Amino acid sequence: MKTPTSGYQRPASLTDAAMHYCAGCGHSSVHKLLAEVLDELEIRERTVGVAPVGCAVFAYFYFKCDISEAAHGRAAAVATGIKRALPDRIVFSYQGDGDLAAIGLTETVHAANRGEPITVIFINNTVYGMTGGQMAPTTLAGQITATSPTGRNPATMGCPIRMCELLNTLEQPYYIERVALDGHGGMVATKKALLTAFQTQVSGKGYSFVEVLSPCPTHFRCSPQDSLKFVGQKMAAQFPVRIFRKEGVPVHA
Amino acid sequence: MKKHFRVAIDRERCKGCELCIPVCPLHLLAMSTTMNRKGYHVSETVRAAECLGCIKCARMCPEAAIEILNVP
Amino acid sequence: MHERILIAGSGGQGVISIGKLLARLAAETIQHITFFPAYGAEVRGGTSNCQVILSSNEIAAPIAEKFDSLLVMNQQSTDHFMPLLDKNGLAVINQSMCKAHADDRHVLVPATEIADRLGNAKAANFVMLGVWLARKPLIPNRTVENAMATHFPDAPPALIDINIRAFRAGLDFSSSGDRKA
Amino acid sequence: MKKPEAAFFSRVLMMGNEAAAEGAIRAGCQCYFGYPITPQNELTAYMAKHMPERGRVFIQAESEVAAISMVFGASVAGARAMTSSSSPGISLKQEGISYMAGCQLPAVIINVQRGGPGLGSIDPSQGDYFQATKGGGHGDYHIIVLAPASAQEMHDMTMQAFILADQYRIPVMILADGRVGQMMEPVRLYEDSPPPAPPKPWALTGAKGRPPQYIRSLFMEERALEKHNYELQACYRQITATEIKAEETETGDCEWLIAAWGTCARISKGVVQKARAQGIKAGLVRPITLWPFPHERLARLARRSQVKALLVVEMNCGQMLEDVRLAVNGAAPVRFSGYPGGRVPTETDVLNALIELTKTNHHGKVEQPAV
Repeated sequence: MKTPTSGYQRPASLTDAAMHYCAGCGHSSVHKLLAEVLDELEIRERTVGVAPVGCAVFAYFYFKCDISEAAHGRAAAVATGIKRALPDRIVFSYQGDGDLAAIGLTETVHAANRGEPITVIFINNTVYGMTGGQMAPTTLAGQITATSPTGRNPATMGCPIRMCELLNTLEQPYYIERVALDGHGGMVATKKALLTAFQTQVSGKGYSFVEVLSPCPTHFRCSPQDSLKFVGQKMAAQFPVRIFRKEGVPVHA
Repeated sequence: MKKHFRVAIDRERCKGCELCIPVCPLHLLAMSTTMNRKGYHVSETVRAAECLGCIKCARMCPEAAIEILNVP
Repeated sequence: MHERILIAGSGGQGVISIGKLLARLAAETIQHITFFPAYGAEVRGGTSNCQVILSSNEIAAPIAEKFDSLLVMNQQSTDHFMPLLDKNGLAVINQSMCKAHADDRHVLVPATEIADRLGNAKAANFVMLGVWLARKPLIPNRTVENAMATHFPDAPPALIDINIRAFRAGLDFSSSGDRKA
Repeated sequence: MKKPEAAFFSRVLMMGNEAAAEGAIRAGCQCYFGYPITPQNELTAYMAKHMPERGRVFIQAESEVAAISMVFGASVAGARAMTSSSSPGISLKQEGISYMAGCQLPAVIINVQRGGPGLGSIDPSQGDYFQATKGGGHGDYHIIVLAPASAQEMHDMTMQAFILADQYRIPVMILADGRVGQMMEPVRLYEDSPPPAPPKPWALTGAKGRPPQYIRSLFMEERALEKHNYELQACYRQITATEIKAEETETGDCEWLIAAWGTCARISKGVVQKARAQGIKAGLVRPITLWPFPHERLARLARRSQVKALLVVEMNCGQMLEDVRLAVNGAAPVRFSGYPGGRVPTETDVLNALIELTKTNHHGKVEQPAV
């Protein structure tokens, strides 16, 4: 990692395009951190990403690496196809909660279960952002969304899915961590987790998964600053922030 | 020898989310009363020469709009 | 030459096995072949059948309506397929498991009993193949015997031996059975 | 000079499903992704055995949707990739096929058709003609559709499919059926090295020494999608101009023209012989490419003065029938003989339908039937 005294420069792996995300959106932050990781590991020129359907569908406008679209939810399967065809490339999928944990749950679980040596970045912000703030599989109990107008009722709508815990029941994953974009410390932790995930792949170790609890100020209906609080308090209470799997072994907190 | 830094904010990238402002230990950042071309009130530096180079503001900025430059 | 063959029995009687063997061996000398193992509606109720067409001319329709040869190994198959025998056709019927009236076109052979006496009732299919091949010598007998080991690489030698003896018993039955009849 | 007869002995008896699989391997297919479904299981099993032993990729995916998405990914990476399934599974793959059409990605998809709708049956069927040729997924696209009628053609067309897919950057479907898939016939295997793939500068292989690039089917910029669709259509026009294939049997003097594809075409070939033996001047036109469809060929044949009527024979309720009617455009009556229940028609079935048609000819021309 860069030492503070070397200053900070915009990551070279980001394009000059202005990102379309709302002010304070976690996608922007993770894009930036991901670009820093591509820079630091010097893997930009051998990385192929897979973008989701959802707010991050335009990810290919923002990264100076090759990126493919995928059908909604299929990013892990598409990433599997790319990685199997080009085993020496670094392949990541970047997916939101609807894409990864609802429509794409099957592809997510089975790619992890095969131990595909890819990196899956999971942006969990508890809502479908692009379509207008509908209920996601990770929406908190009682949380109001466009499709849970009186709050998510677990009795009829289910409970928020904990993806890290679910994937941690599998034997093949090598690295699983949940981090929270809840402030400066969260930024540092997220960067570190992304770095570890990509290092896992660079060193040929196996499947890596990073869940980022991420702010969506627009659909949380609060300021960016308050949305960080929502992430750090409400979300982190439901989704414990920790390392679940390290070097192929489950870590018990 | 003490290093010197300067905070450089790309006004046109800034979306005015204000996440950079509270993290500065020296309170060198504040919201501008003027707007950029996209209509956001942007973050700007006050007493920019006092920057310690901790890069917390740059880390917080989702848009990578803040750079911390070494000043010779 | 245009020979339409149907082999039928219950699942496990090895009708697909001998059909496939027949088609494979025929491919060495006969130009046009099509083999079709029934896999759909035809195999309900645990029956199994396959069609083999051998021809010196291009086979247009890969499906026969009438058959020149029927090898039927159980009652259900006999009931179902005998009406499909061409008027000049030959039926080889496993007498051990079917009631059928003998007529000129039928060869009744107690295939399961013969195979059982040789040590394995499951070799009845090879008895049937031997009986049929003695009547319709479209492939040399030696070719069949030589191919047993190569076509069933997973079968233990003892089983291959029984299959060969069952096949020979079928050939013998056909030549001696005619005299008895 | 004719090749020595030795070639005759080098042929192998193969099931259509296996012949297709071997065709894919010999075409240089690098990645195969499948999911079990009858009656194409032998194809997946064959690939499971023979792809890894050649150092190539085989995955039994968690679903047909995942399998086609893996094909999408492998194709994105520039690899020759394939999947296979049967009708209900192909319905699930339509998502990926539409995306590949939109992204202009080459791929080969084999559909060994079974009965439908729904679970239908596992018997042979030709019920997916519409789905294959009219665009089974969403959006304004076509894929190339080839219809084999023998194990040999399963082998040859699968190879050809990879070449066409790469040449036009388009998914190609082999539209077989349970009969062709399950049938064993002697097959002469392609012996040369795989046909070389054209350069794929569009493939995502990492942005080393070139600007980064992306593959997408989402076009939100003003009129970008319109432009993209016109580009696709230009490609389709080129394919239509150069790749249409059809086979004719005894059409020279024929008065009664049968139109059939795949298994039904083979049966109809036998019917033509039988009909001619009875003095009925029958002929057969067999579209080999179902898309692009040989409309002009059909029209030309139907306009011949001696042609009294056409008989379309399919194992469905009348799907290619619609294309034949469009092509013939009233130049001759078009009748239909369909078998939608999983039963493969016999020569007698089709011959009877043909004889029935000839009997309705009272005044030199057959009346146009309602259906």
